[in-house]
Amino acid sequence: MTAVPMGEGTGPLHVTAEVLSTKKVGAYRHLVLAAPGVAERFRPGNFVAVSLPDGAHLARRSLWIHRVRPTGSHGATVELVIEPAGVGTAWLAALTQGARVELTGPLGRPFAQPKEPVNCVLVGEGYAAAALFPLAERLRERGCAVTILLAADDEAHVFGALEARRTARSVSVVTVDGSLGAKGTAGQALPGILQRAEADVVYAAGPSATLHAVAAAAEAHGAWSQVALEIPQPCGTGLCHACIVPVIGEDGIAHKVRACAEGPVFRGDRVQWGLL
Amino acid sequence: MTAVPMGEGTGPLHVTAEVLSTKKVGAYRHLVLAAPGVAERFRPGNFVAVSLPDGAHLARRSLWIHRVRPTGSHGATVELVIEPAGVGTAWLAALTQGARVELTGPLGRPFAQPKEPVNCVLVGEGYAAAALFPLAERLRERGCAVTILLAADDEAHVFGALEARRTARSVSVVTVDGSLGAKGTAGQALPGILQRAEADVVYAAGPSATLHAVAAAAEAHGAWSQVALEIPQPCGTGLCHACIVPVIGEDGIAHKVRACAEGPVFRGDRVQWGLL
Amino acid sequence: MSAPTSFDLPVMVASGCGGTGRELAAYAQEDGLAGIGGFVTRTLTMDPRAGGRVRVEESPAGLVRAHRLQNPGLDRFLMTELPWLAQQGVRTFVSIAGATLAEYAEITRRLVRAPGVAGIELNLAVDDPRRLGVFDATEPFQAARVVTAVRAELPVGVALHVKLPAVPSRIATAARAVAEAGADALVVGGALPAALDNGTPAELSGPAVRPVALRCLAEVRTALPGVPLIAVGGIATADDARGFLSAGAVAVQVGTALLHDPTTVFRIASELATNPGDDL
Amino acid sequence: MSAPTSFDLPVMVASGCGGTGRELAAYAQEDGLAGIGGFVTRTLTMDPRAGGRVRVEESPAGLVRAHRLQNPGLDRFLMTELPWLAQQGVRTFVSIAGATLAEYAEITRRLVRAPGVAGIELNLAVDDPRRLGVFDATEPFQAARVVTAVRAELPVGVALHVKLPAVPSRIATAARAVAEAGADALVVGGALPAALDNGTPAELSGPAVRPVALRCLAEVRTALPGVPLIAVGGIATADDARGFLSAGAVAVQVGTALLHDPTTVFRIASELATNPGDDL
Ligand SMILES: Cc1cc2nc3c(=O)[nH]c(=O)nc-3n(C[C@H](O)[C@H](O)[C@H](O)COP(=O)(O)OP(=O)(O)OC[C@H]3O[C@@H](n4cnc5c(N)ncnc54)[C@H](O)[C@@H]3O)c2cc1C
Ligand SMILES: Cc1cc2nc3c(=O)[nH]c(=O)nc-3n(C[C@H](O)[C@H](O)[C@H](O)COP(=O)(O)OP(=O)(O)OC[C@H]3O[C@@H](n4cnc5c(N)ncnc54)[C@H](O)[C@@H]3O)c2cc1C
Ligand SMILES: Cc1cc2nc3c(=O)[nH]c(=O)nc-3n(C[C@H](O)[C@H](O)[C@H](O)COP(=O)(O)O)c2cc1C
Ligand SMILES: Cc1cc2nc3c(=O)[nH]c(=O)nc-3n(C[C@H](O)[C@H](O)[C@H](O)COP(=O)(O)O)c2cc1C
Ligand code: FES
Ligand code: FES
Repeated sequence: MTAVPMGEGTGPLHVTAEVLSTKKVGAYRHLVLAAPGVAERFRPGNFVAVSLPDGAHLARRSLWIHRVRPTGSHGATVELVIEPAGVGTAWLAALTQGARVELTGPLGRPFAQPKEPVNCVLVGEGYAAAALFPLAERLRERGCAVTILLAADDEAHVFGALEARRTARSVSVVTVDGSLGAKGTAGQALPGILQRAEADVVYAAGPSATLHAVAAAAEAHGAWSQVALEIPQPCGTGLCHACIVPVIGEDGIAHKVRACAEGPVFRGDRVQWGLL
Repeated sequence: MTAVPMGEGTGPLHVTAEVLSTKKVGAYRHLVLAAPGVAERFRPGNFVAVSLPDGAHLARRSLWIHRVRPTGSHGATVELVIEPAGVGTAWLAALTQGARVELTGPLGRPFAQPKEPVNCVLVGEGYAAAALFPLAERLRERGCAVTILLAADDEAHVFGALEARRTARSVSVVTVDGSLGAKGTAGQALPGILQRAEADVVYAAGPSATLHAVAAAAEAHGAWSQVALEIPQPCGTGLCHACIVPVIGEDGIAHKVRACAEGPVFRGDRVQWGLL
Repeated sequence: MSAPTSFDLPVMVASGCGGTGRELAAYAQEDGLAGIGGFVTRTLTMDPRAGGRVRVEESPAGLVRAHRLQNPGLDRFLMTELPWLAQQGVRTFVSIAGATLAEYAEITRRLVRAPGVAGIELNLAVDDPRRLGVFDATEPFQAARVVTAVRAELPVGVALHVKLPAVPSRIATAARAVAEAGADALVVGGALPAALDNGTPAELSGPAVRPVALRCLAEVRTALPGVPLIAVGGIATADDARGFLSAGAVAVQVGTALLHDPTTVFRIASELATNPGDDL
Repeated sequence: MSAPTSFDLPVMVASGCGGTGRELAAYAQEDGLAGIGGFVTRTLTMDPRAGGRVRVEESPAGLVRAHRLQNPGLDRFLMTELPWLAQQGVRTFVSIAGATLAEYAEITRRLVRAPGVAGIELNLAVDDPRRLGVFDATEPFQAARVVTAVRAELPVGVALHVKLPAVPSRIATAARAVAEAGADALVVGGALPAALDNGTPAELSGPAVRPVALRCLAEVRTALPGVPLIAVGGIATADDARGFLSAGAVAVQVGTALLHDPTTVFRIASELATNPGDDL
């Protein structure tokens, strides 16, 4: 694994992004933003922190970067996938072309990627699956065999099933209500998939409970796991120390680290799940 | 003069209005709103109090009702004329068709209207001229001779010159920079106009300094005056007691009254201008 | 301690935020102002206080108000405001402040002779009382003396509510003193000492102060679990109200929110009547 | 009283709002963190305080934070955080709190031995110090004792700033006591005691509290015209900063605004450098 430290010229930026386009994708809203400089510094697993403009809401809203793309006119673009859940995500989902969004990014430590071409299983639940697609592409470029498992409550909340088939060797879908793919949860489906894929590494993004199940299944299977945690992040930039995750460090000692700064991607076996 | 008391069924309403259309008029933005019930209760000199929706700004924004019109589909509509000056007026000016606006109205005591057909001079400065047009129509309906004086800093800020010509027997315009009409202020032009019009009553809307000058000119000429005062109104509904105007009551005794509830229209000779 | 106030209608208008009552009634539902838990008047003093206009500025999610206790004085209130409230059947709580203990007693005597007073709300939360020429009740024992003086004049059936300064570190001590002296209920939370942009002393109210009001409530609730508490400060929605009620308040007062939308107090009252919330 | 701090760069990062410094530096202009008036660390105690996570909730125009003084402890700070700040030339003010007067002195002794400490900011504004196991400096004479204890350990050239509780009615008295005991500058304003939605004690910060901070400044400014005052509380724009400076502060600290936009402190600093405002 190579850790990717943030060096000079690769740190985050605070910019005013512009909405280039927006469309509905199942239960989600998919936004394409011109965010000068942010796309260029992106690595899979990074997120952005958005500022609400109303003066009444001060905490940031963290969102996975789904994809970055070079475009002709606007430099590279950044894509987000929004599930309207509260005031901030509803505001984002309602934005129209030309709207401006203050954001900081790319933020967080990205997924560590294997040096060798190994077998990788990527598990994404709900919108969080969005974070895995750029990773899947890089892994494929490195010659890894990529298997994707998408999970959600129902069909509308499965993100990226089509896109997954373009990137991955094998794709599975599970939904709690069985409306798409097999009926069940990621935790239930994973052990079988890990075996079939002869997985060396498991990457996952989604709710903590799912990540915990993924980490356990990976450990049982003898694979490394890298999980992208969503802990409430008032600032997203490492300033407020409010997104604490209890981990066991390389030194075997328990530490409290910031999800936004030392994470949000962690080794599954390092997280003290019981204390989260 | 008939005072128009607010009786049952004629009081203000708090409603969610919808923007039906919006257009630029000189330096101003002209909004047409569907505001169920508000138009029906309107009398000339009334205003509405708008609530900003951002959660950060709590004080109301008061705006003269420029016109009400019966329409086919939406019941009667209410028209506002906005000069973008700060956060609230800029927000209003930027609204597009279909936007929703929380407002309360109609508010305030309207202009008292003469029982007899007398000679009336109406003085409006800047956007505030908007408040005078419905009055002009009612006065004309009552057989009054209506003269209108519009004042502003420059041409772009003269509101309603064309419309004035449709309603009034005689229209004068003055601008400080002389870009439209005579060069000068309302206070300078008024004495001559009052004489030519043989004015019995003067109505005015605009900044306090202008209203003071109008009241003085009316008194010198021997006419009644009715002035529509703009005092900062945090609530506009009479609840907060922050819009105090010092007046001399009918009893000859000094009182402090609320501009939004006991005004905003006052007899010019009753206002203690020096204490404003 | 007697508890003549019933709090089955748990939503009231906060002191100074409902005009004379008449203006607010325009936005009420069928029962008018009588349909809510109570109407607290602006704070009255024996003599009128003109003291310049109330100056109000906006601050983020708040209003900042420099007031100098502007009010029409007791006589004018009794003559021009209370009769209408009484005639409408409004549960009127008259907020008062006095220069001396004797004045407090005198104001009370005159108020309870008039019909239509459901209770008195002692405003012991006046910011900088000396500057405003009001009896300084900052120290708990002085607050207790005011309560004793007023209590002595109160007939059965007229409630005594006491509004305390919103200083979390000191409110429990003050609350204990006035409760022991005979308050029927305490009003906790409220505006915070602040300043206008130009430095003039003023008070901050509105949603901005809500977390401070919640802390005040928690402090008094813990120290005096048995005393009825009325919460005030930043309440703007039925959810806000439910939060304070489930934190132990028997009623809430709505203030600044009414300036932004005069229907707030009626909407909250009817939403609570329909759906009081989990814990209630 | 010596005044070793120069305030020609009048904009600082408020305690606890700049991470370890490194994270914030990413958003700085050319001179990095060294280009602004100062960086105040989060409050450090002798021993690490894990104490659960800092819990932050939004309130209107504010953040409410339950913290229990979470910090890595003095040793770890000296080992992993201070050296970087020193190497970058940051004017570092270390915020501290102690359990006893002896501990305050001990922390100070150890801090001033390390290179790179421009000053100490005594956090005497801890909400409910007893609950958090911190020396209770609520009473002015106790606050003065802390200042005396720390002052005795300070070499020339290391400044002593003292942060006071944001209680307008009491701040002038506390200010006088600590100024007389030898504080070089006072930090006035700051977070207000509040509660999370579930009632947990917490602190309210952000633009919501700005009018209260302004009042705190006015109170101390009037009482002690000669003492340098650093204002903090709700400052989010250059205009806000100019307001506090023209009300008599020698410098301002920016806190919560950085969480919303990490460039704020740098933008305010450079806007002030370009256009300090009418009165300055
Ligand atoms: C690293 C990371 C990446 C994320 N990526 C995405 C994404 O790509 N798409 C997407 O739709 N959502 C994503 N989320 C979740 C999203 O940030 C929250 O749903 C959002 O902040 C909620 O804000 P709101 O105003 O809509 O909801 P509200 O409930 O109004 O928010 C109130 C407060 O709680 C915080 N909060 C509420 N729920 C969450 C949550 N689940 N996680 C973190 N903070 C929360 C908010 O930031 C805010 O402070 C991500 C979260 C994290 C931590
Ligand atoms: C009775 C009345 C009728 C009005 N009619 C109109 C109209 O038809 N068209 C129009 O464009 N404007 C009108 N105004 C002025 C308008 O209300 C203010 O310009 C507006 O409130 C400013 O708000 P803002 O957010 O744009 O400015 P900001 O400067 O951001 O407002 C800050 C605060 O100051 C108050 N305020 C600022 N300027 C004024 C002012 N001149 N009068 C009252 N309050 C002020 C605001 O309400 C707010 O509380 C009227 C004012 C009154 C009192
Ligand atoms: C315009 C206005 C006038 C007020 N007048 C009084 C008053 O006369 N007496 C009093 O005790 N409180 C007064 N208050 C304070 C309120 O009663 C209330 O305690 C405070 O505003 C906090 O509640 P809120 O945030 O809901 O407004 C006033 C508040 C406002 C906004
Ligand atoms: C996340 C966070 C952490 C804080 N930590 C501390 C701290 O450790 N010590 C301290 O004295 N103040 C601390 N504060 C308070 C700030 O230093 C500041 O006094 C207060 O937040 C008011 O300023 P603001 O409104 O600009 O944030 C903290 C504030 C926040 C938001
Ligand atoms: S969210 Fe503020 S430090 Fe992580
Ligand atoms: S603006 Fe509130 S009473 Fe007039």
